[in-house]
Amino acid sequence: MNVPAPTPEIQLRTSPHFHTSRSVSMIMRNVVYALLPICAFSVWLFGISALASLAAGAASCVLTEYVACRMAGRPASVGDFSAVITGLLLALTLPPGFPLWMTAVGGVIAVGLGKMLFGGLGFNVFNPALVGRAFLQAAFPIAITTYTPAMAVNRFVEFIPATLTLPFTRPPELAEWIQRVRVDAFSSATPLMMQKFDHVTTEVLPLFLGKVAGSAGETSAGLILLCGAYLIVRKFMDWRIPAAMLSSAFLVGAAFHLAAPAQYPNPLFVLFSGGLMLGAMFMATDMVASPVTPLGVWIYGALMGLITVVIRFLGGLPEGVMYAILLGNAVSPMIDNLTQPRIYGARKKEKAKA
Amino acid sequence: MGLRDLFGGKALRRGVHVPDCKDLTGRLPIRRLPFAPMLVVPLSQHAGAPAIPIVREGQEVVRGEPIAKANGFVSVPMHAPATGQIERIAPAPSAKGDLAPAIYLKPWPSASQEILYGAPQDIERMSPAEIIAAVQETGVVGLGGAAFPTHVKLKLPEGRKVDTVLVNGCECEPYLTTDHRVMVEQPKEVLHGARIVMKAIGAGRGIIGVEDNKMDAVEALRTALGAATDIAVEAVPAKYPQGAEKMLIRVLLGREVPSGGLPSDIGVGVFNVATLAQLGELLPRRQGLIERVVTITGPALAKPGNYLTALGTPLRWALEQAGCKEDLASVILGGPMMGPAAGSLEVPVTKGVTGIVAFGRHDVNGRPRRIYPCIRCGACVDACPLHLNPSRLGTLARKERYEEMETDFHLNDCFECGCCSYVCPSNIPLVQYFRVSKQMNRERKARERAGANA
Amino acid sequence: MSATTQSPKSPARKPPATETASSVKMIRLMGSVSLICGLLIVTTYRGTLAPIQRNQEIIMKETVAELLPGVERQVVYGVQPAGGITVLKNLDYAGPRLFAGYDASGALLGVVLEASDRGYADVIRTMYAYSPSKQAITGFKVVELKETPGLGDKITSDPAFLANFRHLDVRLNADGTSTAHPVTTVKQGTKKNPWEVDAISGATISSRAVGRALDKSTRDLLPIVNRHLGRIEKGE
Amino acid sequence: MAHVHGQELPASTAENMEAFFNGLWNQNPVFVQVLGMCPTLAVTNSVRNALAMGLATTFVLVCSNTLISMVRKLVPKQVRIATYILIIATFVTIVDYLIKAISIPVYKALGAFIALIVVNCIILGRAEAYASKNPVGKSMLDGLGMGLGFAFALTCLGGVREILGAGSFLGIHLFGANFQPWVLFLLPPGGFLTLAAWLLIFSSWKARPRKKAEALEEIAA
Amino acid sequence: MNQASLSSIFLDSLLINNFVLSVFLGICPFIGVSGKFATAWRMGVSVIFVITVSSVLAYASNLLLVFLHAEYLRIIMFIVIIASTVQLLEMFIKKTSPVLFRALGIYLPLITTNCAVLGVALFQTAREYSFAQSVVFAVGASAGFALALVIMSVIRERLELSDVPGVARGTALVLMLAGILSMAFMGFAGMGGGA
Repeated sequence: MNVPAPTPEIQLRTSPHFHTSRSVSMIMRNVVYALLPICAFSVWLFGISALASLAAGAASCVLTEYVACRMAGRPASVGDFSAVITGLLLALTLPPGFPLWMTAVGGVIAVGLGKMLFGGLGFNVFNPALVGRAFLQAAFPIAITTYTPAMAVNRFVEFIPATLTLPFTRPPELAEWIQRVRVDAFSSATPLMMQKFDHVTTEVLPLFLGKVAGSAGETSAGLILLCGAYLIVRKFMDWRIPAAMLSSAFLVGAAFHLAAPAQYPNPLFVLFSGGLMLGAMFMATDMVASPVTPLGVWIYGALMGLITVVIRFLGGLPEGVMYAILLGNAVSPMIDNLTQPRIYGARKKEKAKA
Repeated sequence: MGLRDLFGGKALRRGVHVPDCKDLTGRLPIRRLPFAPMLVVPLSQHAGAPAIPIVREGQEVVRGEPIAKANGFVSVPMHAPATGQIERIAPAPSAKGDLAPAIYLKPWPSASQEILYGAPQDIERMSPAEIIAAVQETGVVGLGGAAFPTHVKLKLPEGRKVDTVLVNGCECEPYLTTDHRVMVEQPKEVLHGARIVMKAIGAGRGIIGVEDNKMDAVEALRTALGAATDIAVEAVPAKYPQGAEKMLIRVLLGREVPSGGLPSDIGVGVFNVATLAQLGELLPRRQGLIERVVTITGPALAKPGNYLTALGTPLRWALEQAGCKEDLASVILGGPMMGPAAGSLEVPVTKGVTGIVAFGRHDVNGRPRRIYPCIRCGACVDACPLHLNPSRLGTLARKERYEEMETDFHLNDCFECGCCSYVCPSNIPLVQYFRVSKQMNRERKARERAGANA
Repeated sequence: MSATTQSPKSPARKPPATETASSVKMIRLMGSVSLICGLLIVTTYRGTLAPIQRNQEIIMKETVAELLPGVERQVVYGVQPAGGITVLKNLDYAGPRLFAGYDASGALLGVVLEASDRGYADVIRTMYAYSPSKQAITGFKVVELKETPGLGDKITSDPAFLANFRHLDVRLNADGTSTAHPVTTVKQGTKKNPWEVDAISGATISSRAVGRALDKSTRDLLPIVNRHLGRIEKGE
Repeated sequence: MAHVHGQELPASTAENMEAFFNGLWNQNPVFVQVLGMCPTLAVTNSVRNALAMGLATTFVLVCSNTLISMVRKLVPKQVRIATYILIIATFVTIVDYLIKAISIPVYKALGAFIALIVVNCIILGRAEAYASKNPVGKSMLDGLGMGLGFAFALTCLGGVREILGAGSFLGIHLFGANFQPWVLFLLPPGGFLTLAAWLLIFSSWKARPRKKAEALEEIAA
Repeated sequence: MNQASLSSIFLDSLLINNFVLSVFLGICPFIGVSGKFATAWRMGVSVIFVITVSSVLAYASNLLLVFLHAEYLRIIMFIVIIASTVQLLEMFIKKTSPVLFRALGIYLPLITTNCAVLGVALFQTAREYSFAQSVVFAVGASAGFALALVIMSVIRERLELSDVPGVARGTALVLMLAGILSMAFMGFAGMGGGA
């Protein structure tokens, strides 16, 4: 603006002169807070291997972001916590004994390919953590489907053997080790695998409490709900996305179950098993990669719930949350474009024209 | 949208809850601000053509005497805010930041400052056309901030009908308590003004909308109203920007002003309470508008209050009278959400100034906050009272795609309420982007027109 | 560019006489180009026919030899829609084929058959050796697959999985119309009967596809093999 | 290329060399012109397939360029494209049968992509842009250069994908038995990502001298 | 004769073995035309149109070739059919629907060099699909192409507003996106397969 120089004692700013106390880094910091209990629980379940994995994920993401910023000549954006979130989420979606070098590769891909390539914070088309995980799933399909039982003996003093695999080498077979450390009643097969391949449906309560096998952070649906609720109550998260995704998964699951009760598990199992809860609460809600329009958000969530259940029930894989969210991210710009809100006072004719 | 808003009832669905900061002055009665040693009366204090001075330099004027005449229909006259001598007619700094012609009036310190009235007139016997002419004569404009000549609003185009007059007593901007005090202290004048307006415009009913953080004003109005049924007083939950007329119409009547249209398109006329109070007071005795209530407040002042201020009082004087502290950093004309920052303390108080908010160094963040890229959190979309998509508009503006903003994303509907900038966690100055974008579009169109004509 | 051809941008100026001339020329030219092309193709086709067939035969023979160790002579039968069989001269045959293998003394070692079913990504094509004397599958090979490398393609390499086919019971039922037990794929480590296939964990879908393919093929073809066993043993 | 110009070669040889190297490097069909993406992505999951596809394409390019250049003065403009497509399709059919005769496994691995050489824009592009305007010898060399450039690019891709995806090069295992293959690189996403990475490397390599020049200009200004 | 059911052929060609993201056909138009949504969807519709028609014609002509024992002319035959289909369709649309022609007109000639069209013809022949299977396959594959194209175009429009680093702009970015999309589509693998 072309204004004559203000008198020296007063400052010129443009309205509004008020601003909320919320900032990007505050939102991100709170997401990290909400993730911490989930991280702690996974360490309790799976021991130091999970801790190492979380550290590796966070460190590789932050480092990649730092290096990428340096290369692109931008101000370092490490301080906004978003890379930490990506790293933690990545580690939480991996099996507890996942080799650390692979986790680090996932972190580099997540931030490098999933985020910085598109211009960094605010521009990523897909959830970076899931880009990293999808890469790992396609690159190392065996390692990423090798699960270990929870509550193994010595888990706080002994690493899961696969964790410390040397870079670029194959992780060792775990069958023997699992036999040795397994505590009774703790299987190394995830509830979804048992359902898919052996048609054994796990009860809802253990799923809710989370003392089952699975990816490091996805096991306890109850805890994730609680942590998600914290973010919702403090309004750091759009409650509509998890609501839409979970209810659509529940309804589609119920429809399948009613059609063929013997073949498809009950909808509560669908809701509480696998990564659905973690995905719906912490990954589908990635603000950057989800629509902003009020109607779009519902469509987006519902679509992801649907795809999740369809992949789980009809596809070849036991779990589909990751793919559902990535596909949701892919179409979210389109949803956004198609659901621009009717503006105040817009005439119908104008709307048709637009 | 929060869960609460789903069940909010008669309230604004979008918008934001801002800290209202009204406790500083909300309970302080209106007091008179002493005359400044020099009053600067700009000729353009209203929307429309500037008034034409009818006084010479050196001429002596009496308080209330016309000193400038209206230049056409969309214009109003000016009246001398004090008894004294015209020093000169020269450019003076204006709130916009540029210089605009103004009449410099030096009040006589020893004058009695009696007000010059015209011959009293009986509103009851006047026709709507006569009332409209009389309203123009008083020089009253929208005192809620827009400063749009009131008589223009009263004059409806052929074939248009207004059934309801809404009286805007929301005053949703933080800090401001002008309207609040006017309603508490002058409820009778407000009602009188409302009836005048209803008669002039031909509306059968009036509704006064007051936010529920001013229940004493609601009580005062209801008491003054007594058993009369032509006007209703409604309390609405406080939320910014409920005081914007489009918002108030929807909240109270459930109607929407068409995009690019006026309230009269849907049979509604909206008037600010302070405007009506002035009308109710001035019109019967044919007096001109010479002073207005201004909330002079802010953390940088020792004696914040609601001051009846002579038009043309420079900010510096007003702030000094209100006990300005040493470390003044920023002065805002109007409320902090929409009001511009004053570029100079020589800027005078005009008819559209509702408040003067002063911040000290410690109240303003010393260094500017870091602007992050839009993280598409959608807070602005949920806050925009017009259901625009500020997030998309902002990213488009960043890439200088101004035309698309207007054609595809309704940029011109934005009335710059500031909700989006307020909630943005990335600190993106969205409103500023939009102002620039609108300006760019105007310039582009002007160029195109020039090109077409050439 | 020849003098008679015109730029398409100025057709109006083209004299009509030249146009006919150029059309004739165009047709003549296209004709001769087509002729040359046709000639080239037919020559190649003729020239490569023999090597292609030889290649295919070599691959088939190698596969049969792999599945039936010690084989010296092979005869290929084609299964006719009605259920009869004929000796094929070359491998080009629309119906199912039987590859009979004989040792140095001329005794029948076994019959190699084809089986395929849809796997995870695409159709999995396999061949297996059937021993009429043992009434069992004695060898197995995946001929074509596009399964996920590292997971589904374990069916070509996983030793425990391939061990299933060293002796897989596919004996016929009493009246010889079908197999006595269907070949079924079971979860890894739960194989109880000799006609069950122990799946590979992590490659369950591909393992199951193999089981289904074998089951279908054995049901359909083994009764035919058995019916014509006499002829096959003699290699006629 | 600069050093070719620098040598004392007869004019025609220099020109021929330029026609050859142009396709191989400066105007590399994959890395620079970004043409022929489909086979580039589809058959490069092993070096063997990449080489086979590269050579098959080279064969078709050389033959069709030669023949088209031979008939270029006879073909009327109206049927130009049709004639070219006919000639290209002929050589594609021939190469299809030849590969089948040489190696069935390679034929199976390349699948429909041999036939799809017909619609590879590189070939029609060279026919239209070069062979229809230049003498036989140069057209042949251009075809050879472009073809080998294509083969080179495919091998670059195939190399990365096979080494990372299977730990081998041309089927020879490079690392110990403990190497963890990155299966992704054998799968479709690996194709996209590898090619993108190569393009990134190429474009940043090409941008470097320009950046330097810009920096110098800035200093000067 | 191929045994696959129509629905599994459709799903397979639409999502699981998506022509662009998994089979790598039609990559050039995918990269070239995916910059704007408005052009992308028109191109998508045109491709669905052309592929379906040419698939039917290719099916018929293949029957003829098999009858004549002239399979070696298959490639030439198909390419001729596709080129003439595109020409005829262009003329037909121009005559019957000027509106449609204005929308799709300029995309039709481009399709001749779209290898997805030839790919459909070749695949349906190689897999020995019946007539109905061929048509379903053609519709599924072309719709898959259109789907990928449209998704990509909207994403690219969004990226126009972002700060993509200079080196990565252009083809490399599209390929990276395609790689991620391709990973996402891997989730559909095994659908309709062995249950």
